[in-house]
Amino acid sequence: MKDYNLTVLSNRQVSSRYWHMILDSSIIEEDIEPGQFFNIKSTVHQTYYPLLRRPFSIYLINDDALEFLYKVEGAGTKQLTTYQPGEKVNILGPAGVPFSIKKDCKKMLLLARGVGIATLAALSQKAAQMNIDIYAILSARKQDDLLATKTMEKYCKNVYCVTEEDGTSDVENVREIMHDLIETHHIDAAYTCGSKRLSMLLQKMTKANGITSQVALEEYMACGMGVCYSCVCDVKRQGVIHTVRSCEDGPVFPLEEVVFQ
Amino acid sequence: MKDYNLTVLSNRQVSSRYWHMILDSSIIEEDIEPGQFFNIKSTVHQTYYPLLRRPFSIYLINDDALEFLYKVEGAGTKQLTTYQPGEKVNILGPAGVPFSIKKDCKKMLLLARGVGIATLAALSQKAAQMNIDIYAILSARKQDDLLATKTMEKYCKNVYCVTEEDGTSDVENVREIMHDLIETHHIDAAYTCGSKRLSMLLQKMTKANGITSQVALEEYMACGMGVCYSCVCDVKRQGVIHTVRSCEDGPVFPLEEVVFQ
Amino acid sequence: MMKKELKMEVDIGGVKIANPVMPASGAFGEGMDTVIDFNLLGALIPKSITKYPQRGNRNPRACETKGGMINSIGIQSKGLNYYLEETIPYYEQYSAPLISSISAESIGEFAEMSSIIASIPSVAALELNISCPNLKNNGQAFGMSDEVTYQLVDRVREVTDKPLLVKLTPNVTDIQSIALAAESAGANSLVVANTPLAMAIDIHTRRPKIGNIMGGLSGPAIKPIIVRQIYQVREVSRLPIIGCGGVMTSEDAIEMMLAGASAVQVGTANFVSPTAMIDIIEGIQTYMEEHQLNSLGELIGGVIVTNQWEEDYI
Amino acid sequence: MMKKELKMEVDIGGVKIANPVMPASGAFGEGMDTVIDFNLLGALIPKSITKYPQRGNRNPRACETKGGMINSIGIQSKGLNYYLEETIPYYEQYSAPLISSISAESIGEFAEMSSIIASIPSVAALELNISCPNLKNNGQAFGMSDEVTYQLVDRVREVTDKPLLVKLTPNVTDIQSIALAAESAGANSLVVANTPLAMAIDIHTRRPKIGNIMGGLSGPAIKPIIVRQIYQVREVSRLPIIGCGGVMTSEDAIEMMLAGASAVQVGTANFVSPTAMIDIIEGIQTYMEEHQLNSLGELIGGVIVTNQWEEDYI
Ligand SMILES: Cc1cc2nc3c(=O)[nH]c(=O)nc-3n(C[C@H](O)[C@H](O)[C@H](O)COP(=O)(O)OP(=O)(O)OC[C@H]3O[C@@H](n4cnc5c(N)ncnc54)[C@H](O)[C@@H]3O)c2cc1C
Ligand SMILES: Cc1cc2nc3c(=O)[nH]c(=O)nc-3n(C[C@H](O)[C@H](O)[C@H](O)COP(=O)(O)OP(=O)(O)OC[C@H]3O[C@@H](n4cnc5c(N)ncnc54)[C@H](O)[C@@H]3O)c2cc1C
Ligand SMILES: Cc1cc2nc3c(=O)[nH]c(=O)nc-3n(C[C@H](O)[C@H](O)[C@H](O)COP(=O)(O)O)c2cc1C
Ligand SMILES: Cc1cc2nc3c(=O)[nH]c(=O)nc-3n(C[C@H](O)[C@H](O)[C@H](O)COP(=O)(O)O)c2cc1C
Ligand code: FES
Ligand code: FES
Repeated sequence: MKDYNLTVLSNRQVSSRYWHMILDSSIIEEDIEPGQFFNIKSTVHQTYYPLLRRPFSIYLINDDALEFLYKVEGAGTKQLTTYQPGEKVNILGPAGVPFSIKKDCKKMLLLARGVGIATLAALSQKAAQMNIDIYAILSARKQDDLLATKTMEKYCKNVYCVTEEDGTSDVENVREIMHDLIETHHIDAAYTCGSKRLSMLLQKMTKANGITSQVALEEYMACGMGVCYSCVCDVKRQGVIHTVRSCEDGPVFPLEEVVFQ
Repeated sequence: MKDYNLTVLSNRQVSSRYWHMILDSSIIEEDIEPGQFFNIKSTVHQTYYPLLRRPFSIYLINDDALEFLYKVEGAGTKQLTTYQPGEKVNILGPAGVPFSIKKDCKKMLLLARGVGIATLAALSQKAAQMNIDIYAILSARKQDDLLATKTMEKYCKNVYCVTEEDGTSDVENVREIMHDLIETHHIDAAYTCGSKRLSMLLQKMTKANGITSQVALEEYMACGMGVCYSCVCDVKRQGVIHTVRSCEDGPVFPLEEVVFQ
Repeated sequence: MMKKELKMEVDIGGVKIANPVMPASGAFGEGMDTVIDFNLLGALIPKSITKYPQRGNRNPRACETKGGMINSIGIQSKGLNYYLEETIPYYEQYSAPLISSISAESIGEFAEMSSIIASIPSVAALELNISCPNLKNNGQAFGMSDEVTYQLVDRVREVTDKPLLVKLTPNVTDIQSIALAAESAGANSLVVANTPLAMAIDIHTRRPKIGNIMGGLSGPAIKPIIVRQIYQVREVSRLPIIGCGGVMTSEDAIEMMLAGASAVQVGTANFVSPTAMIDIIEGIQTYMEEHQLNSLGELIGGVIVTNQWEEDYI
Repeated sequence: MMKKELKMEVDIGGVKIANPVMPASGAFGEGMDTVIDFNLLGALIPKSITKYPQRGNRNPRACETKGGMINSIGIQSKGLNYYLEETIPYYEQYSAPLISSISAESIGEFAEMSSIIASIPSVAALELNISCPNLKNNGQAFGMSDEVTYQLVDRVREVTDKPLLVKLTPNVTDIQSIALAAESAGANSLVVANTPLAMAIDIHTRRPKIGNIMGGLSGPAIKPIIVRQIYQVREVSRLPIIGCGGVMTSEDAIEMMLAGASAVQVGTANFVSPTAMIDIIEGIQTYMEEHQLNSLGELIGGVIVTNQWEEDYI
């Protein structure tokens, strides 16, 4: 993890609420892995508004380009949209524990919701390079919020999209899709991000089926460097609950360990 | 005085430290007079940085255009430079007591320093329309800071420029120029803005020569509407010192009344 | 569908006001009457008045800080006579109730001034500024001691039946004890609060940025401190609270009401945007519509503090 | 021309530090070692340690405010044993002196922990966090009473000769009396201060933005309050002061030094920019060069408060 000033290559709106930013990452020598994140300074000015950095998962990693997909929520992401190509953006990272993929993994299941799709897109990119068959379920409120479906379709064997708009995103329906997938294919590993409810569902189903699974959490972060203990979550290891930092000890955790409150 | 959102017609750098902003003032129905000022919101965003508005004198007033000449000092004026033509800027005014010109005034003397030149330029514009002969002494640190000399030359009979750079701006030299002017012409009124030292000099000389004179003060303002009492200065009237608000009771005062500390 | 009529009315200790937004003393005045319609405000509060005319503190009297400003005006005032002859009659032209803010040098002077001002029919209530950090040495104020607060409010209570708003200082270890002292001495409502004492230094001239060295910090920076103090006062006192400190938007006003305030005062925001108070009133109205609230009573003190937390994501 | 060698050294009550910039406890840690060189810092202060491991407060633990942030971490800690076995040895790899911040539930526990930690040779000094507003009910802290402060520091003084930094709370009516209590009980320096107690409410969920309801306000918003308190403490105490609260830039650090601080601690700024402390050190150096200062002694307490004011314009 280091403090980098990267040049913006492109920063464009891709749907009503989502933007896509590409940075020139050629100066970064460290490895960057799916599941890791960068803590981005959303303003170049000394306005201290917003005060803190904003964490964003890696969406895609190419040779010299680092991509983020972000939803415009409040002041920070609004500011992010103002960066123009050529400007420098200050980012801190890569931070956190990435997803891990077992060498013998053949088929994986991805379950993402909302901005969580961005996080799992990076994973699908890597898994595809490892020739893993990927089955992805993408959930969002509206069709328009189903970002990165193109990217996912490129890397995945099958992509299932569910939305509230279409009345397909309820837990019951998602459970059925997953059930079918697990029945049909021999799923080696499952990954999720973006929804507590779906994470709990996946936790139950993977446990029942003995599938290794990981979750990328999105807790509120102040420092993103493991020093402030703002971003904690509870994990249970050998029967003991530990309160751990999602920025340093996560954001990716074995799904079975996470205690959802 | 009202709260207006005016459209920026132009906002350009005119010297190393000065900028010139022109606003479409066609919606303003109130009279705007030289010596008055507007309290400008330097940022459109809710960053509260800087928090307060910034007061600027009227530089030129044309039919539907209001012009300001401003020096880039700190955060507020830096922000001001970011306004693009077409954008709206929120201004509050016209505020304060303007310069007054006696009907029978034939010849006037202007003594301005730094940004004070902008303030007296407005006056010269009006006085020229009244066919008054204007003699102006403009003082600044550097030649490059002698803004609006073109404008002044248009309206004035004679413009004397003095600077530290040329070693001509010391009080002694300015006193001599003024002395000569007062000796040569029958000066009816004198006006000054931008320098305490020069104001004190003018105060002495106009008193000695029985010339009516006015000064536009630039005290630190928080509200610019006469409610907070941040911007006070002392004036002596009939032997009694009054602490008055420069935004509401000024910024223009009879020079002989002002008590310089 | 018929638009519901929204009740923005609140009672602030015997004064019924049409809406919960009023100016903070010292940050409002006649100069604003061309910019906003004073009759739209919940109440009108001119700058604190002193018995005798006084010039106030030396310049500079205000400076900016990050997210706030410091002022040390020192209550420049034209004195009680001018107030009776000019200020009160001026405000009589408006229908919004007039609340007179009083600043004094001693408890006796507070009582004396209160008795005179309260006797004017058009004065709806008195606000006792026992918290001005500028007047006394090192920021000492009457409101820093619960005993002094009790004695002061008690003495003023003796001379008038008009509603008494007591404006507390935030510069105390235990605002609850001060609030209780004011309440038991007969205050009708509590203004929480005045300004935290603050200082700034120009690193190039090495001079304090305020002529009086220290002054009161106002603006958005202090809001979280004030919200906390409103919540703390609400825990111990049943008096209506008027939140004051850092209200810039309707969201800020609503936040203070949720913490326990019945109304809010707006100071620094007027300087940033003289229409701020009107915008805040409208914003509260919109919020009430969106959240289908019939009266502000459903908002005041409505913060939910339980062990149950909303799930942050589904 | 030869570049003058700048003396950035200061003595903070028995600990000589190479420069006046160090982290604020709780806003610094091992995770930053890939971003900045710890040896460039004046001192190293890890998060306050408690005797037993504790989980800290419930989420959310931090939120932003205008110009600041509120936190209520609640001193999540791995306990004293872990600290002795892991934390201290980790910091031993650095040459910058290690200052251990201690948080405890009672005066006895403060003394017990201090005695153990002070006995480790690599610990240069202790910082007593008597001001954490999160631990006790309603933000009560040891440092809110001058008597308790005296007793606490006095007891710790008995068990160690190592320099004692006492971190005061800003949430008091009279910080001077607390400072004097700490001084007369044997403190070697005073950290002015910890965080003002604060609160924020989400107006849509109606929930406090902090799980613990209230928390400490930090960041640029509080700097003017802290500068004032440094100035006040300096008026009565001759102990070295370490300014803490809202230092984001070298200008802020210099301002605090002019007010009376010998050094500064940097907290929230590390989150905004992890290189902030290094930038601040360099900025102070540049300022010293520009103002031709030979040592920081020429800066500390150098604010000019006279009746003479610079002319604001010539
Ligand atoms: C590890 C991680 C990875 C993330 N990856 C992505 C991503 O790839 N794309 C994306 O669109 N979003 C992502 N997020 C969420 C993103 O950080 C927030 O949406 C963003 O910070 C909102 O900032 P804002 O100022 O626009 O909104 P605000 O108005 O500040 O907040 C809106 C919402 O965002 C949350 N939030 C605000 N600040 C933070 C913070 N510092 N840490 C965590 N949550 C915060 C708030 O709790 C609130 O619910 C990620 C979050 C984390 C922790
Ligand atoms: C009536 C009046 C008319 C003015 N007319 C002009 C003009 O026509 N052109 C021009 O360039 N400047 C003018 N000024 C000065 C101008 O207002 C300041 O230069 C400007 O506010 C600086 O803001 P800043 O944020 O850039 O700098 P800051 O970093 O905030 O301050 C730089 C300097 O400006 C002064 N200043 C800052 N804020 C204010 C304020 N609210 N009121 C008064 N002074 C302030 C400070 O004391 C400091 O000396 C006028 C000032 C007044 C009071
Ligand atoms: C310039 C100025 C003058 C003030 N004068 C007074 C005063 O005379 N009496 C008083 O009780 N409060 C006075 N205050 C404090 C305000 O009434 C209010 O308590 C404070 O500014 C906090 O509110 P805000 O953050 O909305 O400004 C003054 C504040 C400012 C900024
Ligand atoms: C996330 C966080 C955790 C903190 N933890 C501690 C702590 O454990 N002990 C302590 O004495 N102060 C703690 N503080 C307070 C800081 O040390 C410091 O006093 C405060 O943040 C003000 O400084 P700043 O404005 O530079 O952040 C913490 C502050 C923050 C923001
Ligand atoms: S965000 Fe600070 S420890 Fe994780
Ligand atoms: S600036 Fe507020 S009274 Fe003049």
